Amino acid sequence: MALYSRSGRPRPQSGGFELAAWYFMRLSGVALFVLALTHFSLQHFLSDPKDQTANWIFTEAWNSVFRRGLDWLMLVFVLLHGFLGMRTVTMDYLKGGKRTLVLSVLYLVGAAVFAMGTIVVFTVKLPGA
Amino acid sequence: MLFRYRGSEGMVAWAFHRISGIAIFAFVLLHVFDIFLAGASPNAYDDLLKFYASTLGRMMEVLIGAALFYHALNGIRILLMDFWPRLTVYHKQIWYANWVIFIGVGLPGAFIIMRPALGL
Amino acid sequence: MDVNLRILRYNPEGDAAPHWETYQVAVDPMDRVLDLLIKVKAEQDGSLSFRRSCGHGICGSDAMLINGRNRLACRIRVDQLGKKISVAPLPGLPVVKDLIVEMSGFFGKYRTVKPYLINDQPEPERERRQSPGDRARFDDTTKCILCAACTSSCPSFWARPEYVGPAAIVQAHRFIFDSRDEGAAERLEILADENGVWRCRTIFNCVDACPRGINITRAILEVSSAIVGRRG
Amino acid sequence: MDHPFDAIVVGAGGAGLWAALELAREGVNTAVLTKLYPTRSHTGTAQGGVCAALGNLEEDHWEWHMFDTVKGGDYLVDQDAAEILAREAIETVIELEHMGLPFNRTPDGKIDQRRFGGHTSNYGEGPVRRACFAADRTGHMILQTLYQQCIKHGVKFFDEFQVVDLLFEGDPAKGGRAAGVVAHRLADGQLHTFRAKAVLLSTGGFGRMFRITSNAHSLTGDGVALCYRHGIPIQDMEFFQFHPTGIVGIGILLSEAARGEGGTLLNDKGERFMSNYAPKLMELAPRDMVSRAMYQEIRAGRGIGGKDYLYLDVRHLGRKVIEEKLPDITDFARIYQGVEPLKEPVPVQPTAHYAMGGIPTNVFSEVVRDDKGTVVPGLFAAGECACVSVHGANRLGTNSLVDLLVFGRRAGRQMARYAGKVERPQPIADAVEPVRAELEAIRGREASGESVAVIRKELQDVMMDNVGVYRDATLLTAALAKVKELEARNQKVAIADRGSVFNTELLEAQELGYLLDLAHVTVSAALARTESRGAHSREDFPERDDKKWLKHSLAFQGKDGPTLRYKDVSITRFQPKPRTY
Ligand SMILES: Cc1cc2nc3c(=O)[nH]c(=O)nc-3n(C[C@H](O)[C@H](O)[C@H](O)COP(=O)(O)OP(=O)(O)OC[C@H]3O[C@@H](n4cnc5c(N)ncnc54)[C@H](O)[C@@H]3O)c2cc1C
Ligand code: HEM
Ligand code: SF4
Ligand code: F3S
Ligand code: FES
Repeated sequence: MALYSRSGRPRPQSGGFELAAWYFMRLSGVALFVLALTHFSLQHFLSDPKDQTANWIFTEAWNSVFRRGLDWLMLVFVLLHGFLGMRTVTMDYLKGGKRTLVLSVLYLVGAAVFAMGTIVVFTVKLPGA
Repeated sequence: MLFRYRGSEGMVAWAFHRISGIAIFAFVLLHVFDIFLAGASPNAYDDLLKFYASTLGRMMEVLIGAALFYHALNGIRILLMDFWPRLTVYHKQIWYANWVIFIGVGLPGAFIIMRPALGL
Repeated sequence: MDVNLRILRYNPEGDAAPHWETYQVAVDPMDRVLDLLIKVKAEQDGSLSFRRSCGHGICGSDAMLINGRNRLACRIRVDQLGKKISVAPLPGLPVVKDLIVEMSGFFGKYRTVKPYLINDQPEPERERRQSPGDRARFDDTTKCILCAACTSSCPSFWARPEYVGPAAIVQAHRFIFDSRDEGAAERLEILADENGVWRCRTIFNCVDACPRGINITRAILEVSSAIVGRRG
Repeated sequence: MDHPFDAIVVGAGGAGLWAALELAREGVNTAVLTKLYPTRSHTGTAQGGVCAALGNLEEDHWEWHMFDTVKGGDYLVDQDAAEILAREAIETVIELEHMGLPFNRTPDGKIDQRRFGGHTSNYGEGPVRRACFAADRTGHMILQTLYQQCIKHGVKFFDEFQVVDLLFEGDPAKGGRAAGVVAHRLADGQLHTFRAKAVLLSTGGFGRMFRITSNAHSLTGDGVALCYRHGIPIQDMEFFQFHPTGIVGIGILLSEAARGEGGTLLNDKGERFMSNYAPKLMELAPRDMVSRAMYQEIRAGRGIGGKDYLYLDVRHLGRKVIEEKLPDITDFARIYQGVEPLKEPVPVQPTAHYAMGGIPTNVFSEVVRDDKGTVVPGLFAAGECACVSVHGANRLGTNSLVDLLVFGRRAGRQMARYAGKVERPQPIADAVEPVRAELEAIRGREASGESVAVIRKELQDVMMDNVGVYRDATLLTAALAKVKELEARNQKVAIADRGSVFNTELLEAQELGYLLDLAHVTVSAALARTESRGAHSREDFPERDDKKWLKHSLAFQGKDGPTLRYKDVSITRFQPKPRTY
C-alpha cells in the first residue's frame, strides 16, 4: 500500500541511509542549536576560562547528573553530526582509495573521541557522591 | 571551478557553512581531548587552560565562537527552507537577517570574552 | 563600443589543453553575447564553435560560462556585462570543442527520472479535468528547457558528477506534482537514492543560473519533503 | 557506417516526434535523426497556442475552423486537407492532454482557450476562443511532451546527426523509391548512411533566408532543398508569412497571443489604425493583412517617430493577465528591447516567420512529385517543411502546430502501414560519395574565397528588402539577379575550419547552399505570380486573380534555376469569395 505524504503525493517506502542521515543532520542541528550554544554561553559568558580549572569543572560545572547528562548528549549529537558532515565533505572531494582511507581514519577517531568523552563524563566522581 | 565560479549569497553561505563546520569539528576533537585530560591529568589540563585564558587563546575562542554561531544560524536557515520550501524565495533575506543577528549578538559576545584580556 | 572578449578555446584536433584567446569586437550595448560569438566567427575566426539555435532563450542550446556565471549567450546583453567579457564552456562537463560540451551524461540523468506522464487508467473521451490550482502546483517546473546551466553550476555536482543534478529533479518535480500523474512513488524512490535529492546543499547557484527563472531549489526541497513525508 | 532501420524520421520538432511516436507504438524499428538535440527544435518557440474547436468556453465547430483556415489562406488552401486539419485537431489536442501536456485550465478544469487572429465563430462573425494554450509556451510544452512520450516508448534518437543527402533506389522523379539518408555526425564529422523503407522529412522552415526573422539559426530548409536537388518539386514557395509583431531589428517574435488577450497596435498618433483596415476583427485580422497595414502606416509616415516600427500596447491588460498568460513575451521585451511592457508600449515591426510552401504531400503525408499527385514511394514529409496545403497563401496563427500534430501523426501511421508492406532497400554502393565530395570541396578550398557569413548576409538583405511584405516586378527582378550572383559566388565559398569535430562552419556552408536554392525558387515563383494573394502582395498586381492564379505553383530544379508548373486547388465546401474581415 502506498504511503501518502502530507503533500498528497505517494511516497517511497524508504530512503535508506542517506535519508536517515539527511534527517538526522537536521534534527541534531536543532538540538545542537540549543545544546552547543548554551554550552558555549555558559562557558564564556556566565563564567570565564581563566577560572575553569579541572577542579572547577568537577565541583561546579559537573556537579549535577543533569549537567553531565546534557553535556554527554551534546557529545553524542556533536559527534554524529560532525562525523556525518565530515563524511559528506570527504566523499565530495576524495575518490577511491583516499576516500576509504580518510573515512576509516574518521570513524576510528570518532570512536576514540566518543570513548574518551564518555569515560570522562561517567568516570569522574560527583563531588557529592 | 569552486574558485572561478562567481556564485552569489547562496554559494558564499554554503562555503562558510562548510568551512565553519570543519573548523568546529576540529575544535570539538581538541575540546573532548582536553576535557579528557581534565579527568586523566588535572595538572596538564590546568596548564592548557592558561593558554585558553591568554589573549591569543581568547582570540581563538572568539573565532571558534563565531564559526559556531555562524554555522548555527545558517544551519537554521537551511532547516527553515528544508521544512518550508517556499521560504527559498527569501533565502538571501534570511541570510542577511542572520548577519544582523550574528553581528548584534556576536560583537557584545566577543567583547565579553575579550574583556579580561583588554584589562577591563 | 568595443569590447574585449576572451574565449576559452579548445581544438581537440590540435590543442593539448584549453587556452584563452582574446578578441576585440565592435558591438552595440544591446547586443547579446551570442551576437558577439557569431561576429567573431564571421569576421575573425570561422573555426570558433558553439551551439546555438533559436537565438532568444528558449531552445537551451547556448548555455555557457559568461563572466564567471552560467548564462544563455543569447539572453545576456553586453550592457549587463561591461567591456570585458569572458566566455568559457559550461563547468563540470567534458569539453568537446571550444564552447561545446558533452551533453549525453546530462540527458542520461534526465532520462533516469522517468520524465513522462505515468497514468495507466483508461483515457477518458475528452480531456482529463484538472483544476487551475492543481495546474498551478507544478507550473514553475514546466518551464525547463534542459539547458544544463543549473546542473553545471552546482558545486555539489562538480564534487560528485554522479549527482542527478537540479535539472533532472526539476523534470521529476514537474510530474510528481501533476495531479494527473501516478508515478510519483517510482520517481521519489529513484530520487531518494544516494545520488538523488540529498546531494543538494541549498547552494542556489542553480537558481541564479536558470534562464527560465525557475525556483529550482524550492522544487528540490519539495521533492525531498515529499520523500521525507512531510509537506510539499 | 551503415544503419539499417525500417523507418527514419529526419527532424525532431513537433511533426517528427509525433510521427516517431506513432511508429514506436506500432513497433516499427525507427531512428530519429536531428541536427540539434530534439528539445532544441524550433517548435519549442511557438508561443500562442494550438487551435481546436473544442468549444470549451463558447460554441465552436470544426466546420468554422475549416472555413477560417480556407479564408485565411486566401482560398489557395486544399480543402480536403483543411477539413482533415480542423476535424483531427480536436482529437490530437485531446490526445496531447492525455500525454500530459499542461494546458492552462478553465475554472471547471477543462482546457482553456483564447482568441487568435483570423479564428472566428459562425463563418466570420467575430473572434472565437479556439486556441488551446499553456501560458505563452504552448510549443515548448508540445515539444517537451512529445519528446517525453518518445522516451517512454523507447524511440531511438541520433542527436546531432545532420542529414546532408537523401538516398533513393532509382530516380525519384521517375518512380524511384526512398531508400534512406546520409548524415554527418557533428561530434566527429563522420558520414553515416541510414537505410530504411520509409523516410520522413520534418526539418522545419527556412526563415533564415531573411534578415529579420523569428526563425532559429538552424532553420535553413535542409529537407526542402534536398528534395529539390533530387528532382522533387517544391510547392507554393512565393508565399512566405511575415508576422506583424517582431522585436524591432532582431525579429524575435511577440506572439499573437498578446493581441489575442487584447493587446492593441498603435501608430505614432496613438491611433488603433487597424480599424481602417479590418474594422470587424481589428488586430485579430490574419497576419498578412496586419503586416500590410503596418507597412502602409509606416509608409504614410505614421511609424513611431516617423521610423519603421509601430507600437504593441498591452498596458491596459493589467499585471495579472500579463504575468500569468504572457510571461515569456513580456520577458522578451524586457531583455531584448529594454522595454517594460507593463508601463510602456513595445516597438514592433513585421518579421519573416513562416513558410507556407514546401515539399508537396497528399493528406497521408506522402510526398508527391507532380501535378497529378504521383507519390514518391517511401518518402514522407510533415510539418513546416511540407505543403499539404492547409495554409494556402497565408497561415492562420496556431494552425501550424495543428498541422504538425495532425499530419505528423498521419505520417507516422502511414509510414507504419507502408513499412509493413515492402522490403528494406539494399545498401547502395558509394552512397556517401556525392556529399563527401561536396563537403570535401568546401573544406579543401583555399581560404582566400569568400566567407559563408558575407554571402549569407547579402542574401538575407536582398530577400528582406526586395521579397518582403510588398513586392513588385522591379524589386523581384533585381533580387533574382542578386541571388544568381550569390549562387555563383557561393561556388567559391571558403571556410577556415579544417577539422572534423564539430565543424559547424562546414555545415553552415552547406546550409547556405540550401538557402540559396530556396531563395532562388521563392523569387522566381513570386516573379511569375502576377496577382496578390495572401502573403504574396504584388504592388504592380494588387488584385487577387482567381481566373488565372487559383492554383499552386510547383518548382522543379532546372539547369539555371527553377522551372515552374502549376496544379489545381482542391475546393470542396467553400467557393472563393473576396476576403474581408
Ligand atoms: C517564434 C515562433 C512562434 C510560433 N508560434 C506559433 C504558434 O503560436 N502557433 C502555431 O501554430 N505555430 C507557431 N509557430 C510556427 C510553428 O512553431 C512551426 O512552424 C513549427 O513548430 C515547425 O515544426 P516542425 O516540426 O516542422 O519543425 P521544427 O520544430 O523547426 O524542427 C525541425 C527539426 O528538424 C531538424 N533538422 C533540420 N534540418 C535537419 C537536417 N539537415 N538533418 C537533421 N535534422 C534536421 C532540427 O534539428 C529539428 O529537430 C511559431 C514559429 C515561430 C518561429
Ligand atoms: C549549533 C548548531 C548547529 C546547527 C543548527 C547545525 C546545522 C547543520 C546543518 C543543517 C547541516 C547540513 C548542511 C547541509 O546539508 O547542507 C550541517 C552540516 C555540518 N555541520 Fe552543523 N550544525 C550545528 C553545529 C555543528 C557543530 C557543533 C559541528 C561540529 C562538530 C558541525 C559540523 C558540521 C559539518 C562538518 C557539516 C557538514 C558541512 C557540509 O556538508 O557542507 N555542526 N550543520
Ligand atoms: S532548470 Fe533552468 S537551468 Fe536547469 S536545465 Fe532547466 S531551464 Fe536550464
Ligand atoms: S546549486 Fe546545487 S546544491 Fe542544490 S540548490 Fe542548486 S542543486
Ligand atoms: S540559442 Fe536558443 S537558447 Fe540561446
